[in-house]
Amino acid sequence: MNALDLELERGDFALITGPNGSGKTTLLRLIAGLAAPTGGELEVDVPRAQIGFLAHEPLLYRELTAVENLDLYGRLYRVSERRERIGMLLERFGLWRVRAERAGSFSRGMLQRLALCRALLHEPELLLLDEPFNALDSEGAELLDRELSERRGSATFLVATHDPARIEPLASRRLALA
Amino acid sequence: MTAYAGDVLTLARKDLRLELRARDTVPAMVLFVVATLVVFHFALPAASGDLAAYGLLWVALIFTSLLGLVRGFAAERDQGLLDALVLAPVDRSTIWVAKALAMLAFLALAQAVALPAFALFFAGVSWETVAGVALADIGICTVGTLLAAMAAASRTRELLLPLLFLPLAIPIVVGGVGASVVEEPGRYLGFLAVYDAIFAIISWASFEYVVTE
Amino acid sequence: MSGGDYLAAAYLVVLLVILVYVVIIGLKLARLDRDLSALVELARRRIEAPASMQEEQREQEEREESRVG
Amino acid sequence: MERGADPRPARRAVDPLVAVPVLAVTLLGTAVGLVFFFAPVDADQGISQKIFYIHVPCALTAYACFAWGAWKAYLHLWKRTPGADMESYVAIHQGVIFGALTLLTGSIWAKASWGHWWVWSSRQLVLFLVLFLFYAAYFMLRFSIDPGPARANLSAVYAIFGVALIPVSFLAIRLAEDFVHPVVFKRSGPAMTGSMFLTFCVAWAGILALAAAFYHVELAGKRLDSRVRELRGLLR
Repeated sequence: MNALDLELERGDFALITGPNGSGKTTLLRLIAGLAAPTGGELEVDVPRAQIGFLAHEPLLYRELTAVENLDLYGRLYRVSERRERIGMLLERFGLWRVRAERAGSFSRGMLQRLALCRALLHEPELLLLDEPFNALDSEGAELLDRELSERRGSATFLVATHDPARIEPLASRRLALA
Repeated sequence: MTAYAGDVLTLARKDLRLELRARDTVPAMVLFVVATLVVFHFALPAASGDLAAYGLLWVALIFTSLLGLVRGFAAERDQGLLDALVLAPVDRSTIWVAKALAMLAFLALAQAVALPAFALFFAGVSWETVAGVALADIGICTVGTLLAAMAAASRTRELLLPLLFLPLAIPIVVGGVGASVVEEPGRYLGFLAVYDAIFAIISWASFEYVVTE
Repeated sequence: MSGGDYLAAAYLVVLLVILVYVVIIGLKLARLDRDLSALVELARRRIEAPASMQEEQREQEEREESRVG
Repeated sequence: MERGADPRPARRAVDPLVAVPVLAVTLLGTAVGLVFFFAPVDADQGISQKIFYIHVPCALTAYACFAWGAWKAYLHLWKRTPGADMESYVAIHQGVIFGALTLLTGSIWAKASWGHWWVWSSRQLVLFLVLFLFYAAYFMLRFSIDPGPARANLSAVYAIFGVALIPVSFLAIRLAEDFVHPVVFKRSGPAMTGSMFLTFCVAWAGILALAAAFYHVELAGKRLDSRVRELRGLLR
C-alpha cells in the first residue's frame, strides 16, 4: 500500500473503494492497531475499547454458540447489561432462534450477521467495516442498511467495499485507493 | 488486579469450554502418553533397571506436552481469532496466562493417567517425582504457551514448535529426572522453581510482542 | 596423530572457517555487482527512451530481470 | 536513505568497516605469534594444550555475540530502535559461527587429551551443544515467517529467551552430572602462568575483533542488498 494521508473527524462516514489488493484491508488493520505502519505516522485517538472491527474473517469461535461468542466478547469489552444487549442485537439481526446453536453450523450469511453483532456489541465510537455486505442475503443487507443509517452521525465509520452503490448515499467522505 | 484476573478467567473458561465441546486435545494426550509408555516397555532391555525407566517417563511427559502445545493456538490460528483477542481492550498477557492455565489443566489430566500407568508398568512414583512433575508442568506451560503463539504466527507451525521448545525443555528434563532419581532431590526441585520463575517473568513481559506488530 | 597434529588441526579449522566466510562475502559482492550493472543498464535506457514507451520497456526489463535474478 | 542529498556516504571519523578488520588482523597476528613462540608448553598435557588459546576465546566470543544479539533485541522491542532487528540477527549469526568453532576446536582438544571426539563431562562443550540447538531453531523461526514487523518481534523475543537460557542450562548441566554421567575426565582449570594469561588475553581480543569484523562486513552487505532492492523499486 503506497503513501496516503487521511484526516477523519468524529461523526465522519468515510467510504473507501478500490480493486482487490489495493490496500483497503491493510488500511483498516492499521487504524485498528493490528498492523504497524512501515513509514509515515499514524494517530488514532480512539481507545481500543471504542473500536468495532468487522473483518473478512467473522472472528468467532466455531465451537461456541452464538450467545457464548457474544458473551465472551461482552465480558472482554466490559459491556454493561450484557445479557439484555446480546438478546437485543440477536433479535435485531434475526438470529434469536439460533442463539444456542454452534457458530460452526451457521451459513456464511448468518456468520456475517453474528460478526456484525460482535462488532456493534460494545457501542463503539469508531466502526471499521471491511466488505460488510458480502455474503449477506437481501434481508441481512436491509438490516445492515437500517443499522448504518440509524448510527450515522453518532459514530465514525470507515467502510471498505468494492461495490460502493449501496453505501454511497450515506458517505460524507470518499477515498479511492489505486 | 481483579479486572486482570477477570479477563484471565473469561479467556481460560473459553478454552476449557472449547475443549469440552470438541474433546480433541485431552483424549489424544492421554492415549499418546500411555501408548508411549507401552512402547518404552518394549524399548527397555531387561537389565536396564528403574533409572532408565524414570528417564523415559520424562521423555514421554515432554512429548505429550508438546502434543498439547501444538494444539494450543490451533482454534485462534485457523479462524484468525488472534486479531479479535488482540483488539479487545485487555492486557495482552492475559491471553498468555489464560492459555497457559488451560494447557496446565490438560497436562494435569493427561498426567493423572500417565503417572499411575507408569507406576503400574515400571517403577514406583515417589512424592518427589510428583512434585517434580508439577513444577515442570508450570515451566512447560509458561514457556510452551509463548512458543506455541510464536509457532502459530509462522508458516511451518507443527514443525517449528518442537524445534523451539526442546532446547528450552532440556533444563526441565534435568530438574525432573533429578527429582525422581536422586536421594535428596531438594536441589532439583529448587532448580525447577528457579526455572519457572525466570521464564515466567520473561514470557509475561514479552508475550505482548509475540501477538502484536 | 600426535599432540602437535591436533593443535595444527584446530588452528587449521579456524583458518578454514575464516576463508569460507571470505568466499561467501566475495560471492555476495559478485552478485551485488551483477545486480547493480543490470540496474545501471536499466537507468541508462530509462533516460534515453522517453517515458511514453513505458509498457514495452517493462516487458523487456522483466525478461532481462528474470535472466539476472 | 537517511544520508539525504549527499551522494557520497558521509565519512565517519573512523569507518568500522576498515578499522575493525585491521585491528583483528594485528591482534590475531600477534596472538598466533605468542601462542606458537612465546607461551610455554604445558607440563602434563603437552603441546595440544595450546588449543586452549583458540577454543576458550571462541566460546567467550560466542557468548558475547549472543548477549549483543539479545541487547539489540531488547532495543528493538522496548526502544523501537530502527535497524536493531537486523543487527540482532547478524550478531546471533556470528554467535552461531563462533559456537560451531567452539564445538569443533573443543572436540579436537577432547580427542587430543582424552582420546574421544565427544566428551559429556566437559561442561562448556555440552552447553555449546545445547545453545547450538537453540540458536539453530532461531534461524528456523526466522526463515518460516515473512519479513516484516512480526518476524522482527518474534526473533527478538526468542533471542532474549536465548540469553536467559545460557546460565540456566549451565546450571542444569552441572546438576545433571550427578546422575547422568559421573565425572570421569575432569580438566583442572589450567594454572595459568603470566605469559599464558597474556597470550590468552591477546588471543581473546583477536577473536572478539574478528567477530566484530564479520559483524560489520555482514551488516554492510545487508545494507547494500536493501539499497539495491530500493533502487530496483525506483527504476521499476
